[in-house]
Amino acid sequence: MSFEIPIGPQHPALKEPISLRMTVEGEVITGVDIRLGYNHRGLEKLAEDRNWIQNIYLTERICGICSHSHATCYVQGVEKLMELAPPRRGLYIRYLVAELERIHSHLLWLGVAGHEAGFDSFFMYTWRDREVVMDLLEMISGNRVHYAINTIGGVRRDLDAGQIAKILEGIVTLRKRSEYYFYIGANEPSFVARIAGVGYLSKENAVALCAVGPVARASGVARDVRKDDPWAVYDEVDFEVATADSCDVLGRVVVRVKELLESYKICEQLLKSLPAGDIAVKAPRKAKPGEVVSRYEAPRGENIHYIKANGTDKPERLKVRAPTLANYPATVEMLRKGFIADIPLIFAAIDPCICCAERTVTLIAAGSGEESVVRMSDLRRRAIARHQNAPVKRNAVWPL
Amino acid sequence: MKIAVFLPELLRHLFKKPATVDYPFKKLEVPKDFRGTPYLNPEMCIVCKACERDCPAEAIEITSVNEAEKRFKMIIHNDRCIHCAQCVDSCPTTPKAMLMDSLFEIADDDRHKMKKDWVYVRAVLKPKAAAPAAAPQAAEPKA
Amino acid sequence: MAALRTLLYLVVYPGLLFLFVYSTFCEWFDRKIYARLQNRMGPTHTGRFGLLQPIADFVKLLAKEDIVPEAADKRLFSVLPIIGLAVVSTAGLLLPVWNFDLAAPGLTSFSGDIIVVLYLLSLPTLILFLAAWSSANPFSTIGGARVLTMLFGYEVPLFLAVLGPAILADSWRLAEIAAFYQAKPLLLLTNLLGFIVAVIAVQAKLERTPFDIPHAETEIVGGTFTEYSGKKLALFRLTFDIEMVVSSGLLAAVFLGGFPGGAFIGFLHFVVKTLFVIFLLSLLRALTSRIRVDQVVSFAWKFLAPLAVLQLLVTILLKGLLS
Amino acid sequence: MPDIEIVENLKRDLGEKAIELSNPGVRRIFLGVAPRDLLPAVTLLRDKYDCAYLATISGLDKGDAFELLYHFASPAVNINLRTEIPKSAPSIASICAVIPGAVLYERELQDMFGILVEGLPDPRPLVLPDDWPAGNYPLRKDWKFERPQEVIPGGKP
Repeated sequence: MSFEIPIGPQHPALKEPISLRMTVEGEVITGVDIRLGYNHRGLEKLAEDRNWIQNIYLTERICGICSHSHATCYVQGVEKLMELAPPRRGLYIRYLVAELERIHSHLLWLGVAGHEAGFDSFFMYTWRDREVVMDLLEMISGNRVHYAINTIGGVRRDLDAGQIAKILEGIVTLRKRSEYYFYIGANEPSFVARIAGVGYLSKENAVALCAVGPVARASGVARDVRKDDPWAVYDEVDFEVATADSCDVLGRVVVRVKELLESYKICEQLLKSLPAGDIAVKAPRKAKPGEVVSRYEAPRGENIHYIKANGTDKPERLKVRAPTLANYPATVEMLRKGFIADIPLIFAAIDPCICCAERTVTLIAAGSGEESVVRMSDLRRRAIARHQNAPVKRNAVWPL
Repeated sequence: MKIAVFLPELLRHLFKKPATVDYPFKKLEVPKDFRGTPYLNPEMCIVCKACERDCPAEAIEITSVNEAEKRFKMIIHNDRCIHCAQCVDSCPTTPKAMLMDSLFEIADDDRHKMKKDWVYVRAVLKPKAAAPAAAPQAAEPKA
Repeated sequence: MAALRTLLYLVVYPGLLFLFVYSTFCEWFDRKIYARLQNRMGPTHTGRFGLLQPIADFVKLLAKEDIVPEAADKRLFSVLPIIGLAVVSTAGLLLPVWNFDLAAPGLTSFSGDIIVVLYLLSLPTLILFLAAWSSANPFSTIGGARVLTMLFGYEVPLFLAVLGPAILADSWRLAEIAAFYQAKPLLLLTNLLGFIVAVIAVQAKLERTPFDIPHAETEIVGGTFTEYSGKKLALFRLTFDIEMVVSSGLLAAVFLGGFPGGAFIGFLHFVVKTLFVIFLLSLLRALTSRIRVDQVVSFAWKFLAPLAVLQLLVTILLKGLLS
Repeated sequence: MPDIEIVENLKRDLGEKAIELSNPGVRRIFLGVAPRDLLPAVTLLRDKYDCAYLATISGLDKGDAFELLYHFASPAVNINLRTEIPKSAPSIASICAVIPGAVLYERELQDMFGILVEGLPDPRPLVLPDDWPAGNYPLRKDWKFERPQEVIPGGKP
């Protein structure tokens, strides 16, 4: 018996709205269809009528988990456009926060993977220890989620000796715990039974479907912008690109944990050789006409921003490509021939950040606070109009 | 393959104190430079409107109440504020006219109650050296 | 007078009211242990130590809107939760902790009652399947199919494991089995393997991690319960709580030497032993991640069933030695 | 391979086809081709320059024309392939046959700019709502969003 089950737009396995239509034959998936567009905020259009400073915070809000990655990607592009050279200390702090963010994102992901597999104890423990890095980030930047530490030309907050000591101390704890979770994740039989061999993505497919980040690296494609295109501090620190050859969810767990350990290494190196000096230079309000492509290795994969300036204090065009969007074609491939029970795990294994991937359509061009209000009234108006124009069809087919 | 690898860790925690905090009955301290809610120190504001221009959420609104008296009104829409503290960074005076406190429990069931406004006379700052003691007579704060 | 006593027996003790109170307490215990194992607090604020939290949850669900889907088989959909509750409560009456007389088999303690308890504990699974099927929802349908698939996995090992001690005691009556082991407590140790198999099988029967496959929320939303809400969901949850009490009571009676010492001491034995079994169940829940339904069946037949057969073999050999 | 060498190679391989070839930053190469040369150029990049990874496609409304930027990346360099199509006849060939992973970006282009991507295996709308009015393409510069009056729920003005 073949029938369709909807995973999303609202589903307990999804933390954000996306629609996956699964055609299943018993427990086996035979067809997958992805539908986006439930979480669009029109950021690219909105960015065109915000000035360079405001856009830092706008890009930061593309994502809640890798907020720093988008802001950094944007800021380093704008710095190139404005021909600014941020001070070394500022850069070190910026990429220190970036690596701390990678740590928090990967720990979060470990917990989510545990939760999707029904391994709630693992979830609770990883998230408990993630609090350590969240507290560090809060101490450095003043906020747990949207750090807002970037500014054009450097960073906004300096580190003092006490903070550096606290960070180093936190990293020691975290490293011990991460190694322990690696041991658990690779040895707990019921967990391994769920993730080994699940969501297979061959190396050829990973290349052809342009997969990025840990998904590509778990398939043996050593694609990491920090190594391929080293910028700022990444050619001064010593780290390795974590890869795995198992091409399954287990491989993605392994890659992420290895990356955690590499990140601890990078953080320690950055802190040890933290140069003295200023943390920021003053930025002009306007940028000369020009274009720049800015790349950044976010926790989920490569982030790419294309920024074009036209000489005013606002960008002509800001194109954002978040890593999750690049991984969708690969996800469809991975889900095929899997079990229903594997859907949440495979989907979670790309570490989906749906609000990252969907940012383009403009329904509302308003400040963040107004959006919900406008959207509510707008939706209500449209719902009424739609109801009047078209009577609701019973058993209507999904309109695609 | 081992069996029950998580067991020692779980049993170890059975009689330990929980890691979670009994919020809202007990509260954690926020760090020193926590970005809470913005507020205005009207004695220092020179109405340059840098904060209004740079606010990403358009949460700051400065209007003129009385042109002749140089009386202005600032409204901070806390319902829109995204707590980025860019207004503090943009503020050109020393000490800053825009500041952040450490309040984080500012939720309300009415958006109107989340607005804060100040009516004040524009501060006239002396040259930079004397800035800290600037123009106390000009201020007339009103919450 | 006899009628009144029967009524009290059915409604108050050890009938519905007692089972309700004790099963909510057991749910609290399970939740608290589970939380503490995970370094959390668990229920804290409703009643002392959050003891009233399960009751509060129950009352909350009772007050919620009760929706019957249009496409569902309405009569079946509505009546199944009540049948489920009735079935497990009936099974609760058969436990040899109350109102039994070793010498004279009565209404609730008779030769063969162990089979009846096992049968009554199997029924909720079928009721769950019917409930899922009658809700006409793709998630429920998948959940229902999983319920039945799992039933084929764990039912045989459970029966084999529970019947082993009965063979050794040479009786099909729970009270007599318990009395046999109270007389020879050392023999309990020979059933250790069967006890482990039975605990795992009961975990599967109660659909708790690693066997919470029929209602795995990250896969198929609510699974069997997707369309249930309000009172009906409350009754189903109560059914599962009571099933947990009854099956841990059954395990305690068969494997842990029953509940000796008259009404009061026996009751204490009952509480301590069921809580011990529930603690093991909680530990198992915290220890594992959910496995796939095909893995359940293969695990049950590759490991549980052979182990149960091994236990049976040991029991039979032992019986030959003893006689 | 240093940037200069890649630029030289590209110049030799593409010859006349390369309208624009610049190297504004470290590991950044901008390459312009005419729309009809797009597919051969993409194939060349994939096969000879190890650029099987398409990061994204950026569209840009330049008033009377659309500029499309195909951001490729190899382990050594980031090549941005630029092509321009007139706004009056916005249509471009799909590169999905060469790079299967391009499908989502091309669908996004269709939604956002109203560019017809020919030969797309799956041309359904990707991100816009189902009842989005036809002929509205949000990222075109002439598409303006009228910001509605803020209304706070709760009755007060």
